[in-house]
Amino acid sequence: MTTATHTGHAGDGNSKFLQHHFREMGQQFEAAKLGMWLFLVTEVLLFGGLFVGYGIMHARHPEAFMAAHHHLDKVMGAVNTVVLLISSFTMVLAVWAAQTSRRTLCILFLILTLLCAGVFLVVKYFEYSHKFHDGLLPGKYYTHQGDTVPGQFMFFSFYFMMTGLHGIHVLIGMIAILWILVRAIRGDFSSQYYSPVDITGLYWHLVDLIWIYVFPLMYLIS
Amino acid sequence: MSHSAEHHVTGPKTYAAVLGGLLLLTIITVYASYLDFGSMNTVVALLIASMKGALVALFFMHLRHDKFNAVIFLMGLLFLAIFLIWTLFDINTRVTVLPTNLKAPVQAFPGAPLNKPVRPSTGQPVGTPHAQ
Amino acid sequence: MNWFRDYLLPRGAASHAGEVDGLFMFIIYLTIFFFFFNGGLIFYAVRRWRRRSAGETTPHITHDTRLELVWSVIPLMVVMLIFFWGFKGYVKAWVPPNDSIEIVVTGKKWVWQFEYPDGTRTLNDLHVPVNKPVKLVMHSEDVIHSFFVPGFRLKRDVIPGRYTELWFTATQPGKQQVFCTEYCGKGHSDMLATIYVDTPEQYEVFLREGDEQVRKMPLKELGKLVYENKGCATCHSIDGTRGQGPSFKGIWGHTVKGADGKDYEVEANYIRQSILSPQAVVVQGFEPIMPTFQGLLREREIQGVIEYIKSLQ
Amino acid sequence: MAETISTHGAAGAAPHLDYLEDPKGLWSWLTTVDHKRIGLMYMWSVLFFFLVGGLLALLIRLELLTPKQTIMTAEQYNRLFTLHGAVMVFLVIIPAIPAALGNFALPLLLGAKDVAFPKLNLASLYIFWIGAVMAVSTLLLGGVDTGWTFYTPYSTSTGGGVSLMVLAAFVLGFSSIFTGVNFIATIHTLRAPKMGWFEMPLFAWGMYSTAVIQILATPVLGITLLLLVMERVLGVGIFDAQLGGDPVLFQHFFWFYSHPAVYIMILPAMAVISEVIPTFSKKTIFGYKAIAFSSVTIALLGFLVWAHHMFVAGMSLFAGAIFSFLTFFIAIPSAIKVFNWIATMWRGSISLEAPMLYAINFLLIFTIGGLTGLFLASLSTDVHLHDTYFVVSHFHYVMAGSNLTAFLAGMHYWWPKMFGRMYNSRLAAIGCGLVFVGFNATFLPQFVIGSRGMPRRYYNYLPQFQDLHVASTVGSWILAAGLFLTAAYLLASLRGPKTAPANPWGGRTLEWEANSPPITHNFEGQPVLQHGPYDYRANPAPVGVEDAH
Ligand code: HEA
Ligand code: HEA
Ligand code: HEC
Ligand code: CUA
Ligand SMILES: [Cu+2]
Repeated sequence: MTTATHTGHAGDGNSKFLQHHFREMGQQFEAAKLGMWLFLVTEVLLFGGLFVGYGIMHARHPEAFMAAHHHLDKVMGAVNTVVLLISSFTMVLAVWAAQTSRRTLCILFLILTLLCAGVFLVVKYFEYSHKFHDGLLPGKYYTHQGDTVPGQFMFFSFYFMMTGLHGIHVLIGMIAILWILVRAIRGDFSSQYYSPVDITGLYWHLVDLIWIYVFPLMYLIS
Repeated sequence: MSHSAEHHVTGPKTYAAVLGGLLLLTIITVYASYLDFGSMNTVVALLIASMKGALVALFFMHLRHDKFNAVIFLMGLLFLAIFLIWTLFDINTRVTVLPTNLKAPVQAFPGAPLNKPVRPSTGQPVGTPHAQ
Repeated sequence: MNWFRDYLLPRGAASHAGEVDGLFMFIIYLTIFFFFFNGGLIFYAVRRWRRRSAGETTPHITHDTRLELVWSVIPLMVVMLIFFWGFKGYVKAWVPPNDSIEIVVTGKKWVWQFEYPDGTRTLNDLHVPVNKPVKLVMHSEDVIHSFFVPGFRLKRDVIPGRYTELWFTATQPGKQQVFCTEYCGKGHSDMLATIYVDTPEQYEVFLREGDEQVRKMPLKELGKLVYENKGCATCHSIDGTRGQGPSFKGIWGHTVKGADGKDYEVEANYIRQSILSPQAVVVQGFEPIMPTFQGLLREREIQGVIEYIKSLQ
Repeated sequence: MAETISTHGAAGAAPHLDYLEDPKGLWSWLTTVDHKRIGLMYMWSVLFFFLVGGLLALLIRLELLTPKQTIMTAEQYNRLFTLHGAVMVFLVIIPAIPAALGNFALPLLLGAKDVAFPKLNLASLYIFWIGAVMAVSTLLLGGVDTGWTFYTPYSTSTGGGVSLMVLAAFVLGFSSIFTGVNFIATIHTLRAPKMGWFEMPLFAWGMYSTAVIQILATPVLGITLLLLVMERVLGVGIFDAQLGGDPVLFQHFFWFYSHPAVYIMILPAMAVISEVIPTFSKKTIFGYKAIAFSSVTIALLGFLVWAHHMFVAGMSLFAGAIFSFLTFFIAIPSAIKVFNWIATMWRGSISLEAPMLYAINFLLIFTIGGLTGLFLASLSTDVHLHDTYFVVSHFHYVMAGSNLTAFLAGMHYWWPKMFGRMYNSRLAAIGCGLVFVGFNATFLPQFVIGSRGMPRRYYNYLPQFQDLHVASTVGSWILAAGLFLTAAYLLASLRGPKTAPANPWGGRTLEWEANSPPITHNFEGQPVLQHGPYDYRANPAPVGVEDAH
């Protein structure tokens, strides 16, 4: 909407996506990217707080956390890790395709990324329903019977908070990718203008990056 | 800010190699979780995770060619580290005081199991059950 | 300038208070000095260089490294001085001597409970001997409270789940006010206690017979005081309305039905038993929630309660 | 006076309407992406909540007129000061200068047409409104009685709308983060051509440092508050001693944000003062680089010292010493700034217009407020003063006294630019005087109450404190009178004609090259810098205007 007022901008080799308050596309791209990175820093610190809490409580109740983590399914965790890594790969290829004006490839890779994200959530769904069934729930809803080491509920508090928050990020990422997909189909992107693909990619990689830490910390501690 | 003009375009081959590296590291970390490095277990796991993280950040997120944003990202990590280290600093140096006439320390805390050893750092019994 | 210190601070009554007061007064003077120094400079500048015509020009002075160093280094030295001074006072108040008397403090909404080495317990009144180190080992039963004695310049949080420690050597006989300084809800501002700093003789007597009040007061008044101060009033009314426990009005001499179905006459021994082992007889229709006051009330106080209940006809 | 190559309808060209009028209508305001309009809407919202918070404060003071009950019960009092603190911190002081004045002025000062992400900017405003509604609607759930610090385990065990209030603060955090992201990106990418980092007005340095804190600290507040809600809803146990958690851990989480947040409050204030003093001294700023770097230093150092709020929470001797030691270093950059400002006035041509009066007010009050921070940073004295009225007075001196006077200074400074109208400067001087007197009358006695030992958050107090409480309450009425007077003449000025010149104060920064009020896209063409921001040497060419197209 903001482009309408000063249509003159579009004339000088800059694309129609130049917003009125930028002088040229490079500047706009730079700003968008910087903005996204700043936002990613806030995400790192948001999750970071949870990691800090997890680390401190783990150090305080090592036996309980150790015992509790056996309830997690390493295989499912590993599968999800691989799925997310692959989705990151397809995402970066989508960016590459946009950078090199390969529209069809870009669309294809975006769809693949979405598929991977979907698989991730499905696996997560099975994991969750299994936990629900066993009463391995956070905090006061923990009803699992027959624990030998007390205090395991706290592990699951963190398990659900961390994977839950991560899951929400996956969902948001999927929405963003969907929107990029629509725009890619519309033919918005080219080597001249691809910053939305790029910054959505950044976001998606961060979601992957966080999982890279969640996986060993929750599934693999020993 | 004109250095933005040249965009480095990395090709699919590099990306595929990076993915290969990431998958390999995933296998290694799962494998390593079956080995016992004693107190170093978590360190090893985190080291491998950080290698993976670095691959993602440097290649997929193009930080290799983006010094400026790399600095910003590292700032985030730095301040997270400050948060963790400063907090641990207080928690780990807190002195434990117990009253000398404490008969059954564990009973001093409602909900604590009886006859369980007390963790000296917190005066808390080891592993507290959840309140039913 | 002692009057100024005495205006700002309560009289210091613990061994390390002087150190704290010295630093406090130093920073006060520092603050006053800089307020007038900066204020003076500003005032002077405004008077001297007030704009007189629109076209005035001013010199183009961008900076002066030497001057700027001066006003970085001077504050640096000042704050370092303050740091070490403050640290010194803090260390002094840190490690309790080995021969301190240990008293266990429990904070709960909204009372302070003290337990002496011999097992005596008091509520909201702490007796300590003068010139002897006293160590408080404190914990909370619910939320965080904080034990603050302005006269001693001391404060420490009282936390659920762990013990914290505080020690002092009182130097002046007399009373000290204790406040709760960590917000803990409705009764936060009424969570007060008094420290009685006793001479050695007074302290002896206290350990044996309880405090002044307990010894001298007429029984009935003592009973009323106990009723109001030791928490009876939270559950028992004196006007006949039913609270968490039965009202005291008019029960003397009557019979009550216990949960076991038997009848009991309310007389001195029954009341004593109700106070010391409340679960022995539970009045029908009430929950067995009354805590025992064993060790919390002295013999004379129990007699007082009995007299008081007797008077509530 | 700087001669402006201004924009006032250069010969012949159809004069552009100013941003207030173009386009008209409520809807155009609600959907605007113009940073000036968003800034104004933020400003009105902040002022509204300042009024709310201030009225609550007057009620607090009234209740404290006598010990025991004066006009309300203990429960009501506890809800009152919590709401006062939360409203003032989250709805007034954190957005006050960055989101309101900064949004309006920053792009103008940089010679930009807008902030980098205008839509994000609007989103931030809406998020602010949502958060504000949530915060205020806790009243319907019976209020919140935890204090603005939400310490566990009290906050996890008490009833009322704690979860909603906490979520409100969480939401408000996002609006703050968005502003921060926007400002950093704007300063990096949208400076006028030839404006190097050291040719930027100092206001931009202040905003930049503030934004760094907003980005690095606010997310931790977010996760803290989420953990608190989870603790309440699910009983996750991390802050609950009975379940093996650590209630004091919450304080680390909270202060990791909230200590840096106090610099979110003061850095923008310092940024405003750095603009006002050179303009009204008609002299270049003294020690530009020192002031710029000290802003950044304060922002970064601010992250290392948060545990000075926890000296008495069972911290070890060693940890206490380190945190105390680090805290003191923040005094140095602050001192540098104060003295550089005074040096700027030295040999200047000082004109005591309202903004300058407020700036002087700031200098005096901040000196007291900052120096009383030293009592609290020093270990042995903090043990005595922690959580007493001394702390209350300290933070009102820096938040209400310094930040809000700086906010008022900035408002008076840019008022003609915002609305194209001048206010009555005599009433402004009276208002400023009343605020100064009233403020000190309210809070000076509180230092004494505090050092004599009266704890804060006390509904009931010992009779010995009453005299000074009465003085403080009376002071708050004088303060209120000053502020109401200020509100009155400012509002009255809006009814007059738009006669303010483009550059009423003779400032040399770029915003004075735009019309008063500016046109929608700020400048006709792209201003290009030809001298530093505070260059008052005889008649330099101010700026050139390069028509970009
Ligand atoms: C705008 C907000 C703001 C600002 C700027 C500050 C600035 C400072 N604050 Fe303050 N503070 C608060 C807001 C703020 N504070 C709040 C809200 C609380 C309480 C929260 C709560 O519990 O609810 C608090 C509480 C608080 C505490 C905890 C007290 C306690 O609860 O026990 C401490 C302890 O160290 C402290 C210290 C400082 C210091 C050292 C500075 C320094 O930055 C000050 C530096 C400035 C100067 C030193 C003055 C200028 C210099 C000169 C004039 C030159 C001369 C100087 C020298 C010779 C040194 N503050
Ligand atoms: C920005 C922050 C800020 C501001 C400005 C104020 C302003 C004031 N505050 Fe407050 N206060 C806090 C932040 C702030 N406060 C915080 C964080 C707490 C701690 C809460 C807690 O313990 O949890 C607190 C606590 C607190 C207490 C302690 C309560 C207790 O511990 O029991 C007291 C007591 O006197 C008090 C008083 C006042 C007074 C008299 C003002 C006066 O300055 C108010 C004057 C304002 C007005 C009278 C309104 C007038 C406004 C207008 C007319 C509209 C404006 C329009 C224009 C000027 C154009 N405040
Ligand atoms: C937590 C609430 C509570 C407090 C505090 C409390 N009581 Fe009680 N009290 C009860 C309840 C409930 C009963 C009835 C059940 C029972 O007998 O145990 C009771 C019963 C009694 C009885 C027997 C009354 C009867 O009608 O037979 C006496 C006497 C008594 N309390 C005295 C005291 C005194 C004296 C104190 C204070 C020093 C006190 N109580 C404090 C709850 C309390
Ligand atoms: Cu107990 Cu406040
Ligand atoms: Cu602080």
